[in-house]
Amino acid sequence: MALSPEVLAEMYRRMLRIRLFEESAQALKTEGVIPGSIHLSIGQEAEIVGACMAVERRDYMLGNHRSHGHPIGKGAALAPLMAELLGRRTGVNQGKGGSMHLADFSVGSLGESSIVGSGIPVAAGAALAAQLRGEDRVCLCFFGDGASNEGMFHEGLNLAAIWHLPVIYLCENNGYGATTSAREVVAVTDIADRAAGYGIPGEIVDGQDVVAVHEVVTRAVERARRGEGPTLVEAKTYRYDNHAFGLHIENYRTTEEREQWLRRDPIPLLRDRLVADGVLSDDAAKTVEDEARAEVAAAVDFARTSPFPEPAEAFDHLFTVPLPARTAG
Amino acid sequence: MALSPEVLAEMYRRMLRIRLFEESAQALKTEGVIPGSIHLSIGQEAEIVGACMAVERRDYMLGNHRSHGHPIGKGAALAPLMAELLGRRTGVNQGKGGSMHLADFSVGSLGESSIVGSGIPVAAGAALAAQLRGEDRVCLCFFGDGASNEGMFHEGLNLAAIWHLPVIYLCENNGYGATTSAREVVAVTDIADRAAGYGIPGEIVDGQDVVAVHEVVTRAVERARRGEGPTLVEAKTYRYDNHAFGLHIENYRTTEEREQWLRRDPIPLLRDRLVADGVLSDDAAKTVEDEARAEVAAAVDFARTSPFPEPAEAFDHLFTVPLPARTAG
Amino acid sequence: MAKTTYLMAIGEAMREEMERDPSVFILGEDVANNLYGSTSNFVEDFGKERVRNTPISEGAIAGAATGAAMAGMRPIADFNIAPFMYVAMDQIVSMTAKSTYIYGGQTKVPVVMRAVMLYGNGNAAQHSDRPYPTFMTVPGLKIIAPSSAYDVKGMLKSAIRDDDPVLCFEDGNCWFTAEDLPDEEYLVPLGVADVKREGTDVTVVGIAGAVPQALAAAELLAEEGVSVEVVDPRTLAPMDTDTILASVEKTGRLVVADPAHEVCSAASQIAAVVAEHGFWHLQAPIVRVTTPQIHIPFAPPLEAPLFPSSERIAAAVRSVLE
Amino acid sequence: MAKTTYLMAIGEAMREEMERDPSVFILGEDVANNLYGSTSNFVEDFGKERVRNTPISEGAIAGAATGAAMAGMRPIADFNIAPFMYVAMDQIVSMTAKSTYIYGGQTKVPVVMRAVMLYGNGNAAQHSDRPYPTFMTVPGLKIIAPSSAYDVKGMLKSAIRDDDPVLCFEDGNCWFTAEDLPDEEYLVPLGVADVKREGTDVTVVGIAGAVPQALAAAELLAEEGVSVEVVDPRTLAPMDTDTILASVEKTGRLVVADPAHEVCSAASQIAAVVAEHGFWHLQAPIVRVTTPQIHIPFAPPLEAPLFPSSERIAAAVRSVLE
Ligand SMILES: Cc1ncc(C[n+]2csc(CCOP(=O)(O)OP(=O)(O)O)c2C)c(N)n1
Ligand SMILES: Cc1ncc(C[n+]2csc(CCOP(=O)(O)OP(=O)(O)O)c2C)c(N)n1
Ligand SMILES: [Mg+2]
Ligand SMILES: [Mg+2]
Repeated sequence: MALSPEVLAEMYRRMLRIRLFEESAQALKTEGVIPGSIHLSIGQEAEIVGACMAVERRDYMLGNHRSHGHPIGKGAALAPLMAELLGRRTGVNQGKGGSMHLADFSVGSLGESSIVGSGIPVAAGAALAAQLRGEDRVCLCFFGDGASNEGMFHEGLNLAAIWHLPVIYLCENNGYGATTSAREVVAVTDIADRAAGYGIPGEIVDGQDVVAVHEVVTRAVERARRGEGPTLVEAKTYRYDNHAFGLHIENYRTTEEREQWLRRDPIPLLRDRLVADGVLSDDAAKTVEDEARAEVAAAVDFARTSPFPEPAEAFDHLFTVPLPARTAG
Repeated sequence: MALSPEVLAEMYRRMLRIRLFEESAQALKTEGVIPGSIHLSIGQEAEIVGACMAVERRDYMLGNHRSHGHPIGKGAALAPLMAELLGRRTGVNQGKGGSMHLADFSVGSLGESSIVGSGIPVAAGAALAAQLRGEDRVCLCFFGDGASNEGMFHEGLNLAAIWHLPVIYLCENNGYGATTSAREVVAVTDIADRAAGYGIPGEIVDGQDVVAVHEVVTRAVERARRGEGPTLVEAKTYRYDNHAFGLHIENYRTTEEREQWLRRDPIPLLRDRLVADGVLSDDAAKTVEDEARAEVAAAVDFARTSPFPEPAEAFDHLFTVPLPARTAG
Repeated sequence: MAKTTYLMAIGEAMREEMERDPSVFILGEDVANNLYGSTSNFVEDFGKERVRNTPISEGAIAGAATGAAMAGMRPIADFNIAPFMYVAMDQIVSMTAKSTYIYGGQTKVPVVMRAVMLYGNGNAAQHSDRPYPTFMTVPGLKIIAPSSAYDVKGMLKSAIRDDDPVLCFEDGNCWFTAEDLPDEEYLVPLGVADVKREGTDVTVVGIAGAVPQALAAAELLAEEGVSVEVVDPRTLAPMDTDTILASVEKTGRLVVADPAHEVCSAASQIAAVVAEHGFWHLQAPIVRVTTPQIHIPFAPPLEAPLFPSSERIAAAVRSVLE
Repeated sequence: MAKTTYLMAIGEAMREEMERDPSVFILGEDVANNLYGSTSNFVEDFGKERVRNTPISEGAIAGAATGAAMAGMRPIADFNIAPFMYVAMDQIVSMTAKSTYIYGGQTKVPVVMRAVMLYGNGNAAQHSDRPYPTFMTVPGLKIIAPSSAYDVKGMLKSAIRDDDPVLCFEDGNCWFTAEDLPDEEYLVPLGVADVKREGTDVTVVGIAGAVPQALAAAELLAEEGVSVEVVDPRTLAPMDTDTILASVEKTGRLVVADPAHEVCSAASQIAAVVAEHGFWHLQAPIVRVTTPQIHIPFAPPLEAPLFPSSERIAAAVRSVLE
């Protein structure tokens, strides 16, 4: 089923938002106004947006340490995300979480966890809740090639499989953990092959092609909505930057490899295709770009001018219902 | 390669030892002289002995909560095992471990752990030690169908696979966890299929046929010794008794199923075959049986007449090298 | 009024809450088969959807319970025996305990995680843990360790209704203690200690299975003319230390009996709080009666002396009266 | 003599022991790529066999290290950041810590498990843990938390030679503190506390990164005429409490500064030991300066005030002198 021009344009818009958001984050980090560490998803925008746009707002989503882009892919407002990066009270997590936990629950996020692989069983649980209530809701769970070596991957996928839970497990295989090649530490070439251990479909898709990702994930979503259970989707992709900002170890990748992947940068790839197919005129594309740029600039402004939380706020949100206050202990 | 009559007779001897040891344990538990819980391997003797006799004494082995039989399979003396069950100082673990930890390091055991699945990565480590030292030593690791759902299964097999570690992972698929059917909780029918997730061979074998198990495990051992890495072997078997002594829940299995498996009781199966093939005369078989019975009876005597450890011994073996004694803390 | 055991009380609490609230469900290994006797007829009455056997995948149990809770359900995750929680440690610490905070209150995590502590029965070092202190080091978890049938029923019901994660450590040595429970529904609030016996000479704080031992010690000592006040914090985190401090203010002496290993135990925490905030009321050292910092051995003659008994508690009380 | 940072000292300790003993090897995520700078040129000098990148499989790292140790090697397992140890919790507790005991001494487990504690740097709740108290609840582990370059080098070398499992918690806030280290080889024994500064009025026990803060507080207070003795236990389990008790006997006053969360902290344990065994020497309440029992928030204005600082320690010292 061909995608409408509106959907394709929206894909382009969201991918651009992510790219520009990340570039701003990089600049702000260089400037020193972002605390902690940041992990950029530049290069991975197609798999993020292709997957996120295959689900509905009501559907759940989980991300990880490299997930600035995922709430954006699912339609979140940019300003509270950017403010969170800067640790401001107006941040989507009120300054409690920061870069590794950017999570906008209003668009269906159930969190972004910086412990590798930890979201995988949680996603099964969210899907279980939907199943138990008979709701038409799926859960889309992102994780990396590195995460596919965690025990939680195995336990989560097995649980989702036996209970036919409506989850889409999307492995963002960018070829590397922090500085370790998947070839060195993942015993299979295609992580999708691991689906065989759970009796579920394992699909491989070109992660630089937003339409291809959208198609494969859409199929997985339909399967999930039909009650047939989870799918493991492996999107082959690449991160163009260091594992984390400022981590200058690059001895584990070749420049040729990077250049090869840069030639398949998902953003020009999509733009060229949309223009060539007459979906967007050059002018229309330009308008989308300008709008995205303005949106991100506004988010940066909002973030910069937002106040920090007060120290006493550190004590909020430990519990939803605090127990009676006591002297000590 | 056909097995020699001596080896076949030894297989029968060890299987009998296990069966009789377990029956004595059951009687002693009924009598009340064994503390804690015991998990019997009656019905699984063929896969235990077939696998253990495919490795050498120098090779490592790990068992689990249901592993009275495994050290016996590997040639351990019975008396210290029985004494351990009774918590005596002469026990193989000096009374510290009991039924769920019967481990005789002198025959290559590296322990039997009662945390489901926990031995799997430890086995990879032992094999790594052998590999690093260039020793011709493999590690045989037993675990159940239930354990194949633990994260440690996944992490351990992946690690063993990427480093080509000399391990044989032997899944004793007796169809059930404690009271839960593998059909209900293991997403695949054949656990051997999980090998695909690690790019290693996965073999299925009739666990009631000691010769078949021996053959498959021998192949896996040879592969490991050649430096080609681990194999996952799934032995289909059955435990005839409750999950644990005194646990009278049996609503999860049918009597028909049990009867069907009883018809393939590995001990008469082997005896009949040996007698039919002329490997053992009826008399010779009888002699083996009498000897095994006498050995187990002697072990029981030894255990019963052994002293308990002194309370102060509880403080031994916390560390190999205790730090300087302090007042407190 | 009917005599109800601690074990039965656990089942009653879950049953009542499952009847009351359709978002409550149970998941865990062998729960549908009623392994320990606390879910008799649950499958018949609530169906296998709400009484779910899981694979032996403790991390997935914790994670799935957490995810379901974040998505609006109220799961009760049955971990079987307490040390199996270690297998799920990261999920419990990083996800269950931290999500509400990290996301700035965008989500709540109303999950109950239950496990029994089996000790003193020859189960050896891997099955005999009393690991509540391990989890007390982690903020964001409410932790309860009831010592009576009345408390376990009322507290477990409160835990199931609570909007935060609650770990419930049940003491196997209390399983078969029975008492008359009210016919009408009742709740015991979380975070409120209970004075189990009033006294004037020495405060004994007991944790979980040490509470009945402390009460027995108090009986013994009463015959010697010593009046012991027994306080049960019941909720270990966040703990009602006010009640303990008030008792010490009255008695001037404190013994803490805790079946956990000594180091960083609940007993150590209570002693530290009193040495800081109740110091000026103390007339004697704070004595802890705990399990020595060794693993639990299998052989009964080795294991039996290790845990706080009424004799050990009584001896400690006598020592602070010297 | 050359100025060596704490971080460099870690590398030197591992390098010297790997040169000395071929059974020592390193495994962990990204270790071959020298992620944090403690394994510079290790691959070149020792080869990838002995400096092994692992998958992101913390349980397998712990388990494989334990198995290799049981089979006669001396692995150093690098867990990267301390909270990642939770993922391996069961392996560490059930296998690493318990095997020697359970098997009645048939095996030893000479493994070192290292991790850095990163806190105070905007790493948020999942990456900022100081989890040594969590592990102190577990018997069978030797636990060290060095606070200086000298100590970390000497203790890590002792740990690698030790026949028991040693967890080494390194403090990221000490990484770049430098000092002159001896050119000749030296060891610092495990289980021996160090009096970092002698004093007569108040004992301040500091843990890990709180030691430099305590020393800074002592400087401040010296100007006010207060003589502070600073004790660093260095080994947290089993702990040299004798040295602490001896110091309290001299000063009569105790403050414990510990970057861990308050509840069941090392500070609580030390306070409990002193309230029990040093009570009669105490002239004031034992004050703990710890991190409040909340998760570590991301925003710097929220995070910064939470940890023990020299100011907070000094204020606590003044409070026990009132
Ligand atoms: C349990 C755990 N182990 C280690 C880390 C450190 N770490 C953070 S990201 C990362 C690499 C993750 O690789 P992958 O899953 O492929 O995701 P990517 O970063 O490539 O997106 C590592 C090792 C962590 N955060 N959590
Ligand atoms: C981590 C952990 N979870 C749960 C248990 C409780 N338990 C003991 S044996 C067992 C069933 C194990 O099934 P399987 O692996 O198939 O081995 P089998 O008992 O069938 O030999 C369970 C659930 C345990 N000991 N450890
Ligand atoms: Mg990756
Ligand atoms: Mg089984």
